[in-house]
Amino acid sequence: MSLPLEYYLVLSALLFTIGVIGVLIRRNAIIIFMCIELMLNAANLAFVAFSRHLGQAEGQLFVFFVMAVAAAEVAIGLAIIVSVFKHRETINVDEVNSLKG
Amino acid sequence: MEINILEQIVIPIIKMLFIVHLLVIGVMVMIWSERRVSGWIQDRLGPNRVGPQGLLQPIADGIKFLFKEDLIPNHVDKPLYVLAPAMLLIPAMIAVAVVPFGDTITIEGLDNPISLQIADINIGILYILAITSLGVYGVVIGAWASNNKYSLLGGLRSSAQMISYELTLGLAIIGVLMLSESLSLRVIAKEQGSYPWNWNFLIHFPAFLAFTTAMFAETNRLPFDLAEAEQELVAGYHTEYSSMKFAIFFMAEYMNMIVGSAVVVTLFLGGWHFFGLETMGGPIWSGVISFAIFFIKTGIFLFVFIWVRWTLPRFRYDQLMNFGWKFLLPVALTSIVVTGTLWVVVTENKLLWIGIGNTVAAFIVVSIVAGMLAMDNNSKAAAQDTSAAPLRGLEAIE
Amino acid sequence: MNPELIVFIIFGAVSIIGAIAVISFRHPIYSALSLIVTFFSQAGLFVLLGAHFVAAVQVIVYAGAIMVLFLFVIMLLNLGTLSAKGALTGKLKGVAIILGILLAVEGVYIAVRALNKTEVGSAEAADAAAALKDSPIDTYRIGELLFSDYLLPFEVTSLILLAALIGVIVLVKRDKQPEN
Amino acid sequence: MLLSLVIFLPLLGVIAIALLRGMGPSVVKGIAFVISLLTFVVSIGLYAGFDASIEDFQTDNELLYQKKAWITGLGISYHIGIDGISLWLILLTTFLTPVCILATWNSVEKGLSGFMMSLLALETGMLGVFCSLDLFLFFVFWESMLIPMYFLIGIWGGERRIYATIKFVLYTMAGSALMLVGILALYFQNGNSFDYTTLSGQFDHDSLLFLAFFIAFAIKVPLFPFHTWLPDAHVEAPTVGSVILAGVLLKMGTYGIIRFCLPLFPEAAKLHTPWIVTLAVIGIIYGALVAMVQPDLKKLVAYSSVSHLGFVVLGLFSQNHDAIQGSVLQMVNHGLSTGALFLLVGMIYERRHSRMIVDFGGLAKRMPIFAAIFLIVTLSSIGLPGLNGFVGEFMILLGSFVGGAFSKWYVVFATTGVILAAVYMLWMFQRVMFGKLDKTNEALPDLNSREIAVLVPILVFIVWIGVFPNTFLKPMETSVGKVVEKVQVVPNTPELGHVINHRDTKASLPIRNIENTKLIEEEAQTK
Amino acid sequence: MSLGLIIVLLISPLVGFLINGLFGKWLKGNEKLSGTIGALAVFISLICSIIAFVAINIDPAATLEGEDGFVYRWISGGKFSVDIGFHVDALTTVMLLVITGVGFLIHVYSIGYMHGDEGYTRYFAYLNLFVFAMLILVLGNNYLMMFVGWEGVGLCSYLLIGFWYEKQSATDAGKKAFIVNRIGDFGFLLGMFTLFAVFNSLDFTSIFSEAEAKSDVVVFGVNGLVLATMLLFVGAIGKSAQLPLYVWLPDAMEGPTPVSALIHAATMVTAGVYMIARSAVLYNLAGTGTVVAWIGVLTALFAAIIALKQNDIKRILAYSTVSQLGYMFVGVGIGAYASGIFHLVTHAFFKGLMFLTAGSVMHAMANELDIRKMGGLRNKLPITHATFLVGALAIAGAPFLSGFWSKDEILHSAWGNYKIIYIIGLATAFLTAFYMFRLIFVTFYGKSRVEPEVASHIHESPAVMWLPLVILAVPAALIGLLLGIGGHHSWFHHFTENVTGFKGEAPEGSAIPFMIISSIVGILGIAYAWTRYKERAPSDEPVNALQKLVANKFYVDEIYNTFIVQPIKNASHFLLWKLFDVGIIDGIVNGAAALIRVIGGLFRRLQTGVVQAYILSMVIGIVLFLAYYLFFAN
Repeated sequence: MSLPLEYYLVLSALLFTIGVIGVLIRRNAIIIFMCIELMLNAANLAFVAFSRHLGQAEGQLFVFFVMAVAAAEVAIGLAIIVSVFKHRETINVDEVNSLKG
Repeated sequence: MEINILEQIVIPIIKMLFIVHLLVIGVMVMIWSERRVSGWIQDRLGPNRVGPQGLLQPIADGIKFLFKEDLIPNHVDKPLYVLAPAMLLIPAMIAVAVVPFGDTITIEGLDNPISLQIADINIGILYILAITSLGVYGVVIGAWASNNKYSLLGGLRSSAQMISYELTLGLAIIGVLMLSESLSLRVIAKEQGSYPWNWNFLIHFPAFLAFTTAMFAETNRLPFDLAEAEQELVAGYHTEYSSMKFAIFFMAEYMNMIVGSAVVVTLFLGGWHFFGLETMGGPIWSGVISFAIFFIKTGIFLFVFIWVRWTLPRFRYDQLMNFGWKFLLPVALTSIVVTGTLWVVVTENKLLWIGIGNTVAAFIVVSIVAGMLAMDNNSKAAAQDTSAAPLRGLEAIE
Repeated sequence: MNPELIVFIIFGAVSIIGAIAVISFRHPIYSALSLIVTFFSQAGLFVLLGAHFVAAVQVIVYAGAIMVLFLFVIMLLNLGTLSAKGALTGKLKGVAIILGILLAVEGVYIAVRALNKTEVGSAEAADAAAALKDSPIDTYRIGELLFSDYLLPFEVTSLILLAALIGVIVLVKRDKQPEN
Repeated sequence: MLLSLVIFLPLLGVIAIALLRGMGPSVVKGIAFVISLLTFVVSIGLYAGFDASIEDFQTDNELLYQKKAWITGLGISYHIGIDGISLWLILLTTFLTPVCILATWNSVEKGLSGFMMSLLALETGMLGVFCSLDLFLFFVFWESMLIPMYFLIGIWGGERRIYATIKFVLYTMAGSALMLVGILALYFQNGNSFDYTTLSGQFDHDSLLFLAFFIAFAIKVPLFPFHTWLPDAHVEAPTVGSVILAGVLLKMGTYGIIRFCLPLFPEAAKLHTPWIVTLAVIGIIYGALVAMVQPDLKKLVAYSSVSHLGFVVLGLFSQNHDAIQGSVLQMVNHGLSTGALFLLVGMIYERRHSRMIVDFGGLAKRMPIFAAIFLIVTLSSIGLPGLNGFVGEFMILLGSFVGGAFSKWYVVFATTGVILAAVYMLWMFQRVMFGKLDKTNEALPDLNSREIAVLVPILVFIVWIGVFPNTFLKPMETSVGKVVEKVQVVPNTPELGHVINHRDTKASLPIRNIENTKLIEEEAQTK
Repeated sequence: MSLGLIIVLLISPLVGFLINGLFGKWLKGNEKLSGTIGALAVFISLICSIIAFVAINIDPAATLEGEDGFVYRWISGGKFSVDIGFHVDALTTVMLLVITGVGFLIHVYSIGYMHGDEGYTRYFAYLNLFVFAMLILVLGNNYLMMFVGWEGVGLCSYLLIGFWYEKQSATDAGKKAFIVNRIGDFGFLLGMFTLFAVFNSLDFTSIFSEAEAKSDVVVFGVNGLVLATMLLFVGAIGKSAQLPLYVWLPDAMEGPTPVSALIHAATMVTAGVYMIARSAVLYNLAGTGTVVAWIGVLTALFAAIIALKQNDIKRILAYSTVSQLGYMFVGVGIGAYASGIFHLVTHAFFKGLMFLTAGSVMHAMANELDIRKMGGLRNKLPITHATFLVGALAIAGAPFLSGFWSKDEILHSAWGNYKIIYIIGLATAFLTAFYMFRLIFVTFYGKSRVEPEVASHIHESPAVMWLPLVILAVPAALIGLLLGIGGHHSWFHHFTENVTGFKGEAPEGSAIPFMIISSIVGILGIAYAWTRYKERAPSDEPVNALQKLVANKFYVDEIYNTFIVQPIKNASHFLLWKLFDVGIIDGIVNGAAALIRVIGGLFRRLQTGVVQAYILSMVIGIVLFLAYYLFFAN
């Protein structure tokens, strides 16, 4: 007997929320970034859960795409962090505010 | 749901215990044979005092490690420092779970034949890749937790190296997977059949070489042991480790070698097959024979590990990276393209043509890459002939 | 008790604890390791959901590659904990947490109540899905879909990766030394 | 196919330059010139293959017409074709580009390859606009052409180039935004298709749609009072930027009017004609008066464009065959004359580094060839009979007067533009060329052979159009006829006021008007 | 008549122009060659003209009309089309003869006159181009071609007036001429539009043949023909320097003197007269000749009055030209087309002659123009004096000289219906005689007031210059007798009346009384001049307001400048450009931009640059949106 969909969705929602909170309260760019990954993962979980719930493979397929995009995003994001660090000696997002209007 | 306690609980537990112990014993044997073979290659004796032919030397070493003081330096990050060896060992141990080390044993009274494999999951090869890729954490965390410059450098090198070669590792087996049309290691081994000319190492010769090389790199063995290069980094990531923690690092490395060899045997060297010998022993004994064949093949391959260690010099770091990205990766990619293309195009004697095609294509690719590099080097040399560029890779990331 | 439920509770609890740990640890290394733990338990949940392939890929991609990169960068930049002086976050931490809780409540509400009203979450959909369950979602099916219906997204993905590759090279490329 | 070749050949040049720019400026220039010349040669093929008797687009001729599905989901196609109206604008574009490249041979100091690439990319954009039969494609080309122009002014321009270029872009974008809305509205009303050829009949809110299109085009033209970007853009643009701007870009506005505003929304066009024509006439006089007092040569020419294009708009909205034909011809004329004027201004600017009229005087003595060519071009701009400007202006005014859909008073006022043109042009010419030679100007060299080679082709066309305008008028006749037919507001007979005696219309035809007679007979038969 | 002949006639000056214009650089060193080419080109045209003239004389039907003159279709639109085509009839040939005849002599004269000038080849190029344009004007078979020539001669006039372009006054005068002419062209253009609106054609043949049938078409609320003829006449006013657009002609004297002779006396300025004569049919139908005549006679009087107080030798001639042109308009206006044309011909010769002699005087006097600085030149310049005297007598209407015949015919014709015009004309004749002989007496008689340094250089012109004078003097004196004897029944009348399509009814009564009256008036004028200027120079300062007014040419230029030119200029500069264009329109545009910038500046505060602030707002948005969607919607 498989578990109801709701279990997974609730779990997914909680993980997502934790990711959001992390993004909001942490100042370290890398951790913020990790939190974003966390959110993506939470979404993935929901995808897979739906996939099984509906018996369709598409859900897993999208997880696959999400992962690919996440990988690309991490690569670029970390490269940006590295170069920001090189220039500013900090990755504190509060201090990196050159785009202040 | 009905649970057959014997078949679903007892026998798997037996298999697990068997394999784990086999691994641990294998490690000891490896330590011993490494030193003996080294001695033999270097025309010296090696350990021969403890036990017959020094066979008990590893046990003695183990006892020594156990009784040494469990020293934890002050400046380290303690939780991670302690955690790191385990993080290296555990993946090595659990990776073996999906390796089929023999055919099946059929015992009367049981509903199903006993498969000589802990778990035949349908994504076996992915599992292997996934688990082995985790090994790097042990190295990295250990290196960082040590709070030591040399360690950190070793850890950085190691992580960069492992990520780089992991790609080759993954890509090289795609050709194999195409032919077997399965991710299950058992199926892959079975598909290859009894005869060596059907085994994948001939059909995917370049991929085989690439995979093997990458496997060397993954296990941090010479000529890829940059992470612990004594002359440069003292002992790399485990500089700060001693006693049993060090021993665990040590064990993990050998365990990785064993698992890697087993995987190579499974993927490329026909697994437990050998000229039909494995089928000759009837329902029970054929399983045993197949296990023996697998065991011997793995042993031979482990010998190759040791052999290579004493044959090739260590790479320079930039050479290592160049080699991985510019030779192995293209070869692995070529293998995929050629295999896929020929699979569709050729209608008769597929395996033969794929084998030939792979080899020829890899040769061409390597020649092209080598030519381009030579041209690049020439122009660079012309530009600035004084730059020896040591440790360029590291410089690039600092 | 349903063994699946037990496994779910274990993995779920681990992943939530891991996630909280990610945002709680001061040092990024610990955060990263916690995140790896979370990913692992998620992989476990995927196995529980019968998505073996996804689970394996999860480990390979997230644990094996992405997090290694994170660690690599953290170590490379030798990042410690950041100083506490913050312009915004200090003041708004409370607000953020309250918002997060609200968001969580809403998410749970969606999962538990609102979903039933939709087409996807309806009982009919579940029944229809049950009929499809005869053919399990294995790697073969995913591959088939990937190379037929979703070929274009697949190729686009590869382009994205290529773009990322080039982007990274450009970003971290060291400027040429002035020649002399 | 040929048409696509013409459109995209310059783009090929862009790629070639991008690849080979390392080989030095002469190679870059060579490629740019050869490619643009080749484009011109190929585009002559368009003329050769053009069948003037077809009033619609040359759909039967594979060389001149192409339709390929592009984004099928949105009903977008790669749909290009030409008729007698766009033919000449295409040829004008392909003709002016090599001339411009030759003219700018030595004047670009920095970023030569970028300059040439922009120029060629601009050519593709402009050609695309004139060829597109798909609204979406049209819009894509329309916008894409802004980018190279933005660079041309913004990088290679004068001191206030940033202000000018942003003004230019924002003005145009403001119009384009409206046009985009119009295009989308048409798209939904046309059964989710962007195909121009299927657009017909009455559209909902056609008055608003007309305005959406018209304002975009009016800004481009530029019609008074949307013209203030033009003087700034011209003054700051590099010489060839001004040439292209005046020569071709402005024509896209008038082209748009004749291609979209008139045939698609005839009722709305009729409704809005009074104020549009009022603006056009104001533009004619206003442009001329303001041009008269400009101290800066380029500004003077820029304001003269406002005046000249006022004539074109007047002609277009007259809904009279002759006037519209004159307008189309006048577009070409203005491209040649004003283009040549800008080239000439650029040439003395290169020598003297000033565009202020007061800095000159007596140049005729030192630079007789320059003076002669300048005079001819000036006269062409004034509209002296025997040169190109006259034919167009005359047809516009005559057509508008005789059969215009508005009061003759408009034409009377517009005709004063003829006087004013002579005033500001000759005054400028006098102050620059005549009088005592200033000491600082004594060392100015006359035109060199390259510069003469740049100008002579233009002069040839200036005289050619003046003496044999029918070469140009004939191919556009049926196409213009179709537009007029679509407008259908005014019957194609001159308005004679109150004709007291009813007479047979055929008898009143000019004696030699054999072709026309035939046409009318045919029309009568078809009806 | 063959089309080929006409084409040769037309092309020849064009070829001369091209040679001199394009290869001027190489011809520069060789004045003789350049001048010869120029003169030769016109000479060929002259030969062709004579052939054409003779041909029509022999066979009046040997004209080139309609289809025969067709060369090629020039412009064709939907409804409108016009050809390049020629129309040659008696009127044309007369004009051709005047143009090429006087033109040729002036070319020859110029070879000497322009000797040593820097722009020698340029001069001949322009002159040839002028002849070409003038030929187009008279040869064209439609109004548009006429307009082409019309503008072409205007251009050449512009170029030749401003020939010495380093002189500010010269270029000003050229520009003025062109622009004032443009004002006339404005009328001409509208006239053509009206014609086309009425006739659907600009072709002479079709217009004239349908004129009667369409004489009741209304355009613009007015009778089409009336409107067209009046508008065309505006063009003529401009070109032929009538009131109020005459102002350019006196200034045009800044050009080289032969140019003044050819363009601003003999040919170009008479284009208006030609045009009206050509359109005689229309003017007759429209009945607008009266206006023409009135404008003409007022101009004649007005210009003659101004001429009274002028001291510049060329300007006096210029005002006299304006005045005589007025006579011609009187002629064509009252319907005596043949007389008008007759006066045109005689005037071309004697006025051309006088300008050339004036040039000869200037040549001798080192370009001195002020007659107060001359005097007593009779002895030093005998040939010049003699020829000038012939011209002056001719214009003053001395019996049996050219002017006597032609002017008398016009006055005679005017007597019938326009008695006031007749009287004004007679007064003008008196004034004409007076100011002409004032000029002669002051210049050639009395004491020499020549500045000493100039005096020593005074010499008679070279043969290449005086020979044309002498040659021209003969027709200037006798052509009237030749053509005009017999008055309204003369050969010339018969010849030209075929063209004008108007059988001018001979005025009532005999011509002889009129001749006698005219002669007396002329002689009185001469006598009065003799009494006043025999010995003394004109005084420098005008003594009373009237004289001042006259001496300052009624301040017409000043009025135009103050009330038209300057206001337009200032308004354009300050009101239109600075205030409206830069201030208002650009102000709105830039103001819009500035407004957006201000708004943007307000919103800018929201951009803290801290990523988390953005995320926070985003999350707030998400929370609120979800809350609404989940709990409040539906």
